[in-house]
Amino acid sequence: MSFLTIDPQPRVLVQGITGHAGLLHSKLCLEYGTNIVAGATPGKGGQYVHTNIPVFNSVAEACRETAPTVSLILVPAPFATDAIYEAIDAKIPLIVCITEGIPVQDMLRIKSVLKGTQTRLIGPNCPGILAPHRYKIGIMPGAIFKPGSVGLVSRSGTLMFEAAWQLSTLGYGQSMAIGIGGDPINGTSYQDVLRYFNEDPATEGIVLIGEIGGISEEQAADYIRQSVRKPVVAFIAGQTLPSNQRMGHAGAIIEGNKGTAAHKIETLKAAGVYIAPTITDIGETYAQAIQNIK
Amino acid sequence: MSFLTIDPQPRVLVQGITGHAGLLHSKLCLEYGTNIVAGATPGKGGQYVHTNIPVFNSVAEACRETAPTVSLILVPAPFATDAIYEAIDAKIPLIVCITEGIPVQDMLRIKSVLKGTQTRLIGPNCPGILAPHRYKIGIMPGAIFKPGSVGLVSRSGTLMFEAAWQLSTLGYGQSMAIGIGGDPINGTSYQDVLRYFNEDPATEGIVLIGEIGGISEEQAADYIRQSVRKPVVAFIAGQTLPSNQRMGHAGAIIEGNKGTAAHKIETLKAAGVYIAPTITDIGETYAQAIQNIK
Amino acid sequence: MNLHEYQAKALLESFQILIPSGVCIQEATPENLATVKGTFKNHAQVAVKAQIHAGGRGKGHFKENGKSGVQLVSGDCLEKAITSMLHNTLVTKQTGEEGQKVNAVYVTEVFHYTKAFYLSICIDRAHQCPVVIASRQGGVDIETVAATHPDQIIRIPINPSIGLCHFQARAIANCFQLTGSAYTHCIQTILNLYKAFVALDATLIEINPLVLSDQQQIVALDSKVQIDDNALFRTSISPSLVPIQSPTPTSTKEAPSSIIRLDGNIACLSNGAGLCMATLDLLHQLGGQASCFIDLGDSASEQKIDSILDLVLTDSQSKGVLINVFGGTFPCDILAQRLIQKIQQHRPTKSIQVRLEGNKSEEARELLKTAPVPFMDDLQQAIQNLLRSVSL
Amino acid sequence: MNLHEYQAKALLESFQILIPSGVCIQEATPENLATVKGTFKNHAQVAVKAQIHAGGRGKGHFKENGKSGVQLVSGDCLEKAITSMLHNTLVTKQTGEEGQKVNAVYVTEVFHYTKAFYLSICIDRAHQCPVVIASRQGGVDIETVAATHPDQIIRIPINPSIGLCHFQARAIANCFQLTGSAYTHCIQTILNLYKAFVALDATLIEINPLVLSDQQQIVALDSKVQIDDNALFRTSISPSLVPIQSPTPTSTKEAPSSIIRLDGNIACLSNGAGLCMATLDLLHQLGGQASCFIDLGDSASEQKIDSILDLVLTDSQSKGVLINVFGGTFPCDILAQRLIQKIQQHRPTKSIQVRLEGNKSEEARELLKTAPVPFMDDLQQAIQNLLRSVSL
Repeated sequence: MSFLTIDPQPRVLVQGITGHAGLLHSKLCLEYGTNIVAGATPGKGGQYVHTNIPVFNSVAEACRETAPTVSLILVPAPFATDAIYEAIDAKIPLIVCITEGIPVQDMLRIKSVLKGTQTRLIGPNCPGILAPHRYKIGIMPGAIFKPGSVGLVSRSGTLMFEAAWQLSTLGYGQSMAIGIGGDPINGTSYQDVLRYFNEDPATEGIVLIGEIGGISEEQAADYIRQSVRKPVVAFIAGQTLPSNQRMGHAGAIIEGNKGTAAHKIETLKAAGVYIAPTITDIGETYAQAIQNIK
Repeated sequence: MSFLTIDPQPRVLVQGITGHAGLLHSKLCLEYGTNIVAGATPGKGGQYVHTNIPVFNSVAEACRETAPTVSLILVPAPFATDAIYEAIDAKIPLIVCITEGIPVQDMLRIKSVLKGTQTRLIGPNCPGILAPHRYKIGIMPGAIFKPGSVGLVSRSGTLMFEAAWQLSTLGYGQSMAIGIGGDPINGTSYQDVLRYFNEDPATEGIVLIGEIGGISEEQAADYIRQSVRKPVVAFIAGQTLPSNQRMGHAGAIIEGNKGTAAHKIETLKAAGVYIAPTITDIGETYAQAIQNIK
Repeated sequence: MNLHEYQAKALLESFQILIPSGVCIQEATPENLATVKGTFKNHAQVAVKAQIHAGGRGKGHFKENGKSGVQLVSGDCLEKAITSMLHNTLVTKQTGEEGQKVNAVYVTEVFHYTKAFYLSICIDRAHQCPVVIASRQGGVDIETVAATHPDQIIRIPINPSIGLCHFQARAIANCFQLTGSAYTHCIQTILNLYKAFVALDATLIEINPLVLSDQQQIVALDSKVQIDDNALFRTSISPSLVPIQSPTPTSTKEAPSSIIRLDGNIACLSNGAGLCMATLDLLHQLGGQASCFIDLGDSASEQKIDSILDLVLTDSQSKGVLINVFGGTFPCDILAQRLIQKIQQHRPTKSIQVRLEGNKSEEARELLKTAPVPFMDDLQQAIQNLLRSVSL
Repeated sequence: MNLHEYQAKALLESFQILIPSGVCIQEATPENLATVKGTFKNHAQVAVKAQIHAGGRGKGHFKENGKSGVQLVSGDCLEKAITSMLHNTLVTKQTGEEGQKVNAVYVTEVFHYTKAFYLSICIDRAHQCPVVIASRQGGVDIETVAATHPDQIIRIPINPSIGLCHFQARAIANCFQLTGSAYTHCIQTILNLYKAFVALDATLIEINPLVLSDQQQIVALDSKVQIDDNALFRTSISPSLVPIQSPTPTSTKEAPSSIIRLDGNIACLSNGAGLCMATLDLLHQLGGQASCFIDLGDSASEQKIDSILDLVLTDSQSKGVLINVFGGTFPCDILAQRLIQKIQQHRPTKSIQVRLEGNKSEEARELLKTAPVPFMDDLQQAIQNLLRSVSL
């Protein structure tokens, strides 16, 4: 992902650009300033959308003709797994998959295939990534983001928007906002993003938005404790809900008492993370954290 | 594989030790001086073979109790794929699979799984590896090998024996003999072994035994031209036979005129390799090659 | 998607996993009762089991008659047992006080066995792979075993590119301390179970207990199967297996615009699972209790918004309504517009607080200026207003 | 293992791949002929195709009557065409002069089509994955297309952990320049073909031509299927599909102890494919010609050695016998002992040269001291001795 730092304006391919979501969001991304170089939809090759964006039948053709460095996937769920494999096969360095509803066993296989490649997948079921006033590769409302030095990462889309809005309102712009997605298995973990923010010279502090279920916040806490030397603020949603119980006894055996909001908050605190107690305190908590180190 | 250089006496597990081939060859390996620490056969756990070699029900148990660094697989073909996966799962650094007759599609999957691991597979359908007067992890006749500085690598078992016998007879002992096996898809390529010999300080020259079919000798030639700085002698069997035609037109399209003995010899020559014209000239050709550089 | 016991067993049977014989009844018609009696005419006793999406049925009771959700009866009492369950409401440790309506009853043979094991396959999120969990202590609360005898539980991570290997199935059969034909049949059963897990796009298959029969065969005595909702578009499950009563939702993640019922008096309307949960958290932290919470999702249609507003504005359990939406793709102005119209239509007496931000929120603010509901900038303030008027 | 056309097609059909209707006949009985005539009674013409394991049948000829291996005939001439083929010997470019005996004839409809493509799946050894090869130039010699129009051939490597993806099937359908229902049916056919490749443990499936029918459907007009011999223990192929005549062996690798017939006069006996080939090479380089070569394999039983020695010592085509064995597991002394006994038994007049090395070769040397065959240390010398006596 480090190429995001050095590439000020990635070349973006939109898979599914001719669909409803594809047309809408590629237009919004263009308006935000994103350099969309091509679209791909099977059977629609030869068309142009948004005046001059060429559409290709396949990702391979789009790559040959336009050399994209990022693929934004906006295809419906039943076709998204294939779209991801197509982008991996074309050796696109970064895939941002917005699509919600990819079967979890597909994601297991995708993860296992990604291991042997140079491709990074962000998502699925995520709002995408945004570098304020530079580019938006996703579906977030661009207006709430401002340029600055906060690295923002979230599983939830709307909570990422909420956090960005609070930060921007208080004058804390963002270096980059990355939605990793809410699915049980996703391409990029908190830890991957934290590593990027930790090394990114444009990032001074980090805001991590989590929620109950799974143990990815606990894994993030481990990494923060060991490696992150920038202030981190976290908010965990679902504090008054029972932990996700979908996996029944078997899940409980695997995850134990991890996965509850209390356990996540405790682990993050122990790793030196500032905790925003409620949803309305995210901006304020960051303000305090960043004052502390100055 | 580099740990073979630093580990003078690997700890060997024999999978399938209680079968006919397992009992016979583990005994011969022991007699040669190999440090066999355990055997594994499902359902035979608790027994001992060859007086004091413990047998376990699973590789995992054998690893817990005896910490082997190499697994020698001598199980029948229908069970060999599972045996390889079991050894990979137990994170054994080196697997030497003697078994002949593993389905090629199993090997494709095994190769794809090996990519994400630290395990190296030698074989299948190979005679194994032998370090003269130190250890034998395979089924070769130990008496024909002598200690020395020739790195010997071969797809064919009997041709490896023939080459070792000629070399030993002429006084050129071997640093290590490695049989990579004759199957279309195998765990370790010539190139992998050449890299090892090229870096191994105990190896002064290399003898490569090839045969018609596939393009692995051509790939080896590429690597030799680019990277190997020790004299290499090669012999290619099947010079008067047509190239392997099993794959019909499709195979011809993929491999073109590669695969013939003539093409292999030409490519190897162009890479600076000394060619033994007939089977009886391997030792003599090596003698000339090694004289040349001295 | 949760499946009922009888549905799960029918699926497992199609993957060559042995199950006790059983018949499912959804109506106590004379024909159905005759079928059941015929099937079990040589059995001194049968088990009658209420089909709900919760555990603890044996120790649970029916609101209507106090009877248990699992009854062992002789042929004479079969009809009575069935009618004591069908269309009544079963309360167990896991259903909560409201219980679950029973729309199907499963009658099975009383199966004799010599040993009981635990076996499940689920997704390990931390290691990002399927995992098989097995214990030779089955038929009991496995979480207790995990806590008290962790050494009696084995977990086998599966490489999804290879699937479950024979050596892994052997490790489980060894854990169960089986030998001979039981060992072989157990391995085959485990391999079949993993095939079912993949083919059905399951997120969980739990067999508790998995038993060893007198004939040294491995039989799935009870089973729980969850299918990935995201895979239903391709899962070849007969439509008849789709649950006849909706499962208890425990997550807002899986079904956009799902409605979760709770015990309080404030209806919460939000978009996105994270924002829903965070809003609920804040409501609770400020002393409120939600009557329900509804996830509008990312791109609700006007029709859907209307039906949700109808529900919320007319709901008798809700004294107040809290709307907290952060528009990404979702346009706040449409919501404001529909809200204004629905308030005019229903003229609700409840207190309503609205906080909208993001996409088209300025337009929404303009629209709401003329409406009887205030547009709030501050969520805390909105909730406090609401709590004040609800407590009046 | 090579399958006959009719066997390959039956297998493909079981994977929902369309094939022209056809009937296979192994004996020209009145019943069989009636069946065929009945099946094609509405067809003005049918194709009668000799079933052998080699291509070029249409341009080939029968030794007995000069007719072609593929004949288009009307119903009247059907019987004549069938009997012109059955049990006769077909010579084609690929069979060599000796030809192949025809034990089965396949009668199929004459299929009308609008376009012909080439499609195959095989193993790419260099890249260690399955590869799909496709061309919109089908029904012709594909190697010529590859040489003259390489741009008209696409090769798609498949990740064996994922299998063939939909986007890859689309790329092929695009290469065929298909649209509409033909495009969709082509994609489904390709996905089914890959399923067959994996399920059958095939090493090659080649469809040439794959055609587009008048009804916009994709049909496999001719097909070649090779099954991995190593996988036969698990491949669920009906025993009736096992070839009724053994395939022309082109590799010594696959079948231990296989016997390859050649045109010369010296029988070569060796162990291991590599040593067999290298021995043959040296024989040729020194001016000799082999009559056959036999791979004893690594662990031949005494019985097997005996039967091979029986064959070699009594073979009328062989004037000389060259034995070159390097014992690894194989014990040279057993071979020496059996050879001595078999020479006593058959008292052959041919020249025999023996070179043994490796496992138990010292013991073998001792045994052969008393025998009428010399134990040679030098293979070159042994061959030269043999050539001298054979030429006498």
